[in-house]
Amino acid sequence: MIFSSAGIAAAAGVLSLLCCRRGGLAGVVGLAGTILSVTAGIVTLCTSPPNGVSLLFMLPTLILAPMAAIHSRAYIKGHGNPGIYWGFFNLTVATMLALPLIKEFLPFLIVWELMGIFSFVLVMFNYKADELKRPAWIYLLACEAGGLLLMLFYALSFKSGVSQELFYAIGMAGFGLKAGFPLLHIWLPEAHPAAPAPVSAIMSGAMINLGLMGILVFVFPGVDPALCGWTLLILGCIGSLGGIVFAFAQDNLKRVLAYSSIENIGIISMAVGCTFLGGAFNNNTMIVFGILGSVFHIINHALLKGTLFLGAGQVFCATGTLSIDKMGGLMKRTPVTGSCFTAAAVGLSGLPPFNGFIGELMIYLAAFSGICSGIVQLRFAGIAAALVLSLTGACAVVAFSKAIGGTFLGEPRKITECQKESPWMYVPMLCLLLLSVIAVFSAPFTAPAIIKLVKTPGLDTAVAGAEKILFYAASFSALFYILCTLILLCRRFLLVRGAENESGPTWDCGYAKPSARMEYTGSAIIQNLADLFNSFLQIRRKVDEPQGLFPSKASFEWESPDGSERFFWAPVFKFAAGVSDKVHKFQSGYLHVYVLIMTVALIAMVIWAIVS
Amino acid sequence: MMYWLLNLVLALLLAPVLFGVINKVKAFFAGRKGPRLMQTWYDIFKLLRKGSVYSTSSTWIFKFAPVGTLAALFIAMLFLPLGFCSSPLGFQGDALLFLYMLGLGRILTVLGALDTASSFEGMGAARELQFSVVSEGTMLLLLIFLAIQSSSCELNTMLCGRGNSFWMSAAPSMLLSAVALYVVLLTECCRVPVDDPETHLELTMIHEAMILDNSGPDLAFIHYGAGLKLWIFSAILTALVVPADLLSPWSALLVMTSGCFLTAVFVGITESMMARYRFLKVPQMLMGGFCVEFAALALLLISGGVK
Amino acid sequence: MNMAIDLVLTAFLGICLMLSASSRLVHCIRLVALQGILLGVLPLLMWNWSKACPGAEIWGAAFVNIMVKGVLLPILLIRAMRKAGVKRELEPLAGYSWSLLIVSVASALALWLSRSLTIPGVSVLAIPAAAVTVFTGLFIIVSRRKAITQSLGFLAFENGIALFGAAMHLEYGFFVELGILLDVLVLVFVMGIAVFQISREFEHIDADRLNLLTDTGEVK
Amino acid sequence: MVSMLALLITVPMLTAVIAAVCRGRFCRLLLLSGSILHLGLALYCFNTRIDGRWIGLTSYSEAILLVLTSGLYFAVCCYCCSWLKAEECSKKSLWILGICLPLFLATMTLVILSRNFGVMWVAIEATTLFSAPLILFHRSGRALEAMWKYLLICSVGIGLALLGTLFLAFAARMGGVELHDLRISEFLNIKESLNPGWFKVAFVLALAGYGTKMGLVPFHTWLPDAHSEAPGAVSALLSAGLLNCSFLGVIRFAALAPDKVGEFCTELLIILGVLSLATAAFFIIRQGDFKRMLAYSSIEHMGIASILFAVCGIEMTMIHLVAHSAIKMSLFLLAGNLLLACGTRQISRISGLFGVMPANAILFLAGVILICGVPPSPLFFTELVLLCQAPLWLALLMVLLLFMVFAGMMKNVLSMTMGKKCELEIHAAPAERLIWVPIAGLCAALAVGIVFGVNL
Repeated sequence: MIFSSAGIAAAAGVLSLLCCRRGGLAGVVGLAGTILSVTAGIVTLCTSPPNGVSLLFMLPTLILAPMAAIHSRAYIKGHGNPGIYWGFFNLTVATMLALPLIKEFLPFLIVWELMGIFSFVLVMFNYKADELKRPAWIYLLACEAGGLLLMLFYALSFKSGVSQELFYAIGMAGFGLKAGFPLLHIWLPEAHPAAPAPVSAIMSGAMINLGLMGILVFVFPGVDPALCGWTLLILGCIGSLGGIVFAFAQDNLKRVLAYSSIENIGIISMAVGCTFLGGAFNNNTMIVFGILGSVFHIINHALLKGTLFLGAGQVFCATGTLSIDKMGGLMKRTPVTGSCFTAAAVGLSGLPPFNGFIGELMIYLAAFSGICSGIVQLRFAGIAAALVLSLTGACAVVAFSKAIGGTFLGEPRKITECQKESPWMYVPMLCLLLLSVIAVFSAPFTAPAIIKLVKTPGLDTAVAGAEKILFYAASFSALFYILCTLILLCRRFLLVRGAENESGPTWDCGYAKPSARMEYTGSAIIQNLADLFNSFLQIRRKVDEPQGLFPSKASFEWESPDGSERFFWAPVFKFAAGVSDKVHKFQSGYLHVYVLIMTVALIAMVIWAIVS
Repeated sequence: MMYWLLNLVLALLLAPVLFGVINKVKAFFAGRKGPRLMQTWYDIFKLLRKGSVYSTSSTWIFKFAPVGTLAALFIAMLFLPLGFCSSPLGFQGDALLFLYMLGLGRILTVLGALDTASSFEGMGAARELQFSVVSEGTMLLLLIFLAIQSSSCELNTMLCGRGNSFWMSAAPSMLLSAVALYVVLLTECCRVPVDDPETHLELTMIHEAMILDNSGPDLAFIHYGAGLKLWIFSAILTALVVPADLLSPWSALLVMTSGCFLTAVFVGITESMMARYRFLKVPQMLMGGFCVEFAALALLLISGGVK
Repeated sequence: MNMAIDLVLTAFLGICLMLSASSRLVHCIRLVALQGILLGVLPLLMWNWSKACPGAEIWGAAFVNIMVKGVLLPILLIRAMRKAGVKRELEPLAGYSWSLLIVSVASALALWLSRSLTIPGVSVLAIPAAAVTVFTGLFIIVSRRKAITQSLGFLAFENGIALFGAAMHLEYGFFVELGILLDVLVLVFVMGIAVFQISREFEHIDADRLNLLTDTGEVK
Repeated sequence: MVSMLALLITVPMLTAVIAAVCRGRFCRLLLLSGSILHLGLALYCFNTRIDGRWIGLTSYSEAILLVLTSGLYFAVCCYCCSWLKAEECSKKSLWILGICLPLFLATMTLVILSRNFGVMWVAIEATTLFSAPLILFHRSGRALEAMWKYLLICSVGIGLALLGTLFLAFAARMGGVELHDLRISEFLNIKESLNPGWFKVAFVLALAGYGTKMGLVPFHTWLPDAHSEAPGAVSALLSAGLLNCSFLGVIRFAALAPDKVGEFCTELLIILGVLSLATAAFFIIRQGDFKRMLAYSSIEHMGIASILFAVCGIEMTMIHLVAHSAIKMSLFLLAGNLLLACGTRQISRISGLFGVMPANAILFLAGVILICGVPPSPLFFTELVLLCQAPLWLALLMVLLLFMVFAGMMKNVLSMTMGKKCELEIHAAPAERLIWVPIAGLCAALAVGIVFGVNL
């Protein structure tokens, strides 16, 4: 019964693969398959909830899969072969639904690598573009490297005399590759812009958490909690700060969202780190707040990031580009998408009225209970967590205001014509937003259920406290909505008696005819902050100043490629290529050299045989 | 509870008057008579009666931004222990809700500014975002400082529940965090060293630039919001500095309001004595505020002035 | 009787030296043929006539050996040489004086190494002679330029191995011996065809100029 | 029953003779009928266990190899039927193909069935001889060069194997046992009394000899040239069939190792295996020609097979060889299709195959993913078992090398299949019809993988 949802999804996948000749049928089968499998999943969860952490990690997939399916019905029109898309879409969803339910490691590893392969096919769906080769390759390498490390992790459990740290490090690296830990995240900003928007919505909303789930279920049981807590905390801090700083420096809308996924997974691992640290020093409030923080943040991130990526998909379909500096003024042409995108972005940067804040509040409280606990280790962890969380929150505000300002607000810059938004695309966004609003108000009631799920004893007092806090937070969000409507109403009816509002061009301090080129682009908004962080960002600028009295042309281009890829991975791969070039010299084509090598090797082996 | 409500009403009424006080102080230093104390109220009433002009390139965000900012600031107001009596609405963790409400107000203003597609508003928004990163960090360090002192996360206990002994036990760190809070106040309320409210040269504006295109009731809401924000920060400053456990409710009310007006006077003095910082020096000042607060925290931890 | 065996073994050593020194191809082919004949004769010499005269199998093996290695292979090689129009190995990679020096040093080394290795019933010269012949075969493949000389080198290498078998008095069945000889024959036949086609395709049969297939990146 | 086995060898020889007589007219028909007959016979005597003087079938692994080789041959013949129609080739080369392919099969069967070291040596030498002309199918200068190198290096290598066999006989004599002919079963029962010193030298020479045919690194230099110049069908047979038979030679020699020497043999096998894995990895990374890339992947998998044999024993190696042969055969056939369609082997000049010939491109990508040991393929399980039982340093090194191989191959395959259509004019129609045999190969490999995975 448990694997029914995964089974249905897989069957639907295979079915739509078979009828990939007739696109329409494949689309219907695929969509129906996803929705059927998700309902089956929800039914199984309600009737016989599997215990432990896995239930939680199924939730994001169950939420996002149908939404992405509805969105992709309109998204892939005219892109590629719908049969293949729907087939592998359902197969990926099937693997993601099955993974949390598998307990032993070997089947888990097999389904894990299958998930990598199926999602790889989705990532390279519009294979026609030449620049898609590199992201697809990098994504496949990340999946395979993760798989190999996990194979090694499985193998190490059989070997005796293996140090605990090595065993732990390889497990962390294997799952960290999928979860996007600091140095292992380079595939995320490459794969997400390349993949179709609904796929990248599922990948960043649900698939990344499975990496973290893998760590919790398979790597941590044997290791002492303080070590796990500290590693996750430090990785989380570096990941979130690094992720968000790179996020606001990107020009491609989906790269901004990809880096913000890295930041959010950093925050989630910080929360889990606080939980383990709390557990190590048995500080109950920290455990409860840590658990609630990570659970809420996972769900909220899935909801809000899903909306953002679907919004980005709609923007791509409407304008054909994702470069923030080229777009603008989309709020007027695609109002619903624009508003949903803005709401979700505000929510994801942790600001109150939306559910993003609930998660962040819980993590802050976990940090603060660490600070107030008086244990030196916990205090420093709490200070670090709180400080990093606030800095990332502020930078997230910068990144998302750039994304919203650049794409949706103001006048359209280079891209002037844009298609109408199709209901298939913005209806899922509205549902996800609705769910996130419901999440805010349902938080106090779901909190005790979540804590009961984790089944650690003696947390009930702290849970009561948490419930009260959540109730307050939800009520103040409601208060914000009420106040806004109140002010709007009174402005609408009480104040304005007879004075009508006219409209005219923006008063630009006397400029007669302001044009779109005078507008502040996305990269201009963050230029000050980018200079502040330049030693970390290392932005690559290409400037040719205007020469001569009457300069004919001048251009300024800048891009901020991924730091760890430029300074760590690229040199490693270059070194390997260098070595292989030298090794290639041996196959020089001369028969004499070959026979000489053979005789020398033979003599060496004979001498070794005689000697040993 | 009753006294807190009284304080709240008082705050809502007197908030715009703070600007009047600042202008009066500046005028006094410049040998001028200066505008009336209630000038801001008159402006607000004038604006409320006017119709507003909306630019063709702006959307619903531009219309919603002032309203949202005002609502956010009002909610932020509710958690403060105005008049040194703890606010009934306070809960464990409201300090963070307070901090993030300010953040919400900031992002709504920024989005409203970007919506008008004007280069000056974009410039103001960009600068505002840059300063907000560092000032939010400093504010959080301050909250951590207070949390360590009062070992709780509720604004009421943090500000008022620390008892009188904290000045004796942690005087240097208290002083440092007051200075840091003052720097944050100057940045958040856009006073002189960071941004000059009276300037007419758009290139140098930050906060004023963001509200260039607002008119009518929106502008009124914004001015009133700015007043509220100034009142909030001065209230926190006074609560931080003044150990007011032994005061009776009425004297506490008096001390709080005079404290706020005193801060306004102090801001006026700094404005008349200092010119605006060069644009590149502002981040250094902010970083300075951040480090001061960090030093205060470190001092507190090392000196062990902790319960 | 072992005096005759030692004579044959020293003849083998001599042939190796001559092989490494001669530049004319026909001369080399005759030397390899001589090696083949000696190989055929050796088992007969090894047989202690006093006990019993050897069975039909031994005679058959010796006869086939001589016929194939002594007669058939040289004919094939000479025909291939004529078709390819090659008379002598002009400038080999290692130079004749150098190759002579290397082979003699190798034989001295082999003799010195194997003096400690006394095996009952086998003359002391057997192992070094086989080793030197094998080494010379490999050396010719490595150091000569023409394709035909390389196949000659291979034949010498093959004779070295056969010599080891014969000298150690290991018999491994008549059919297997026949199979080996058949293989070598067909191999030389195919090599002959290959040399002919190389000469037709490339107008030269220098093995070192046959280096189109490389991995070094630049496409020839 | 020995007559049944003898039939297995004589049937292909018969077809060769008939093909020679009728000078390549109904060559396709002959090939197909011979292969069907041979497959039937192989399946018939799958579980007969008989140990004749010259030929016999004693162990389960040899039976598997027999059925694998003959199944492979049958698949290649089906492919040839439709491929020869598409490929315009001269009458003469068709004639040579008709003769040499069945003979090649006959000699490979003889290698598997032989119970005598001498007979095995003769058979392996004969495989070299009969496969050499097959490489010359395209009559180009490069094919000629590949054939010459193939002939010379393999013959020198096989000569060493003969020397090794003689040393083995000598080791038996030094151990005090007088043997008249080199029967394997006799050697097995006098295994303990072999003189260890001489046996080590014999094993080294045999490993060098059969390692040359198998493609272990210092002796592998002929393999990339021969496999990339030969036509698709022949290189499939070479890579999937011949390498396994030569590995069988090494296995039979290693089976004789007395325990004192056993540790030395496994050490030598592991070193050569790791060496070939590493060299193949570095050669695959910057490879410009997709057929050479597949050849190096064969070298890599033979390296893994030898490590597997040294560490885990014969069953794992057999599964690895079966899986590798099935997948490599379909990959080489697909590579043949690509060469037929695009006319060039340069990876840099080919791109956008998904658009032009989707079936071949998808199968090629799937094949390469399977050969790199990703779960559905059985290679994943064998590599996993190897990692579990190998020492730590070997496991770490293997994971790094496997990742390098995966990175190199995927970069090449993705640059060929994805992107816009390249400027080469690609006539894809004939190639698209030739995909049924590769599909069968891949499905067989997947079936093996799933069956093996379930009961692991």
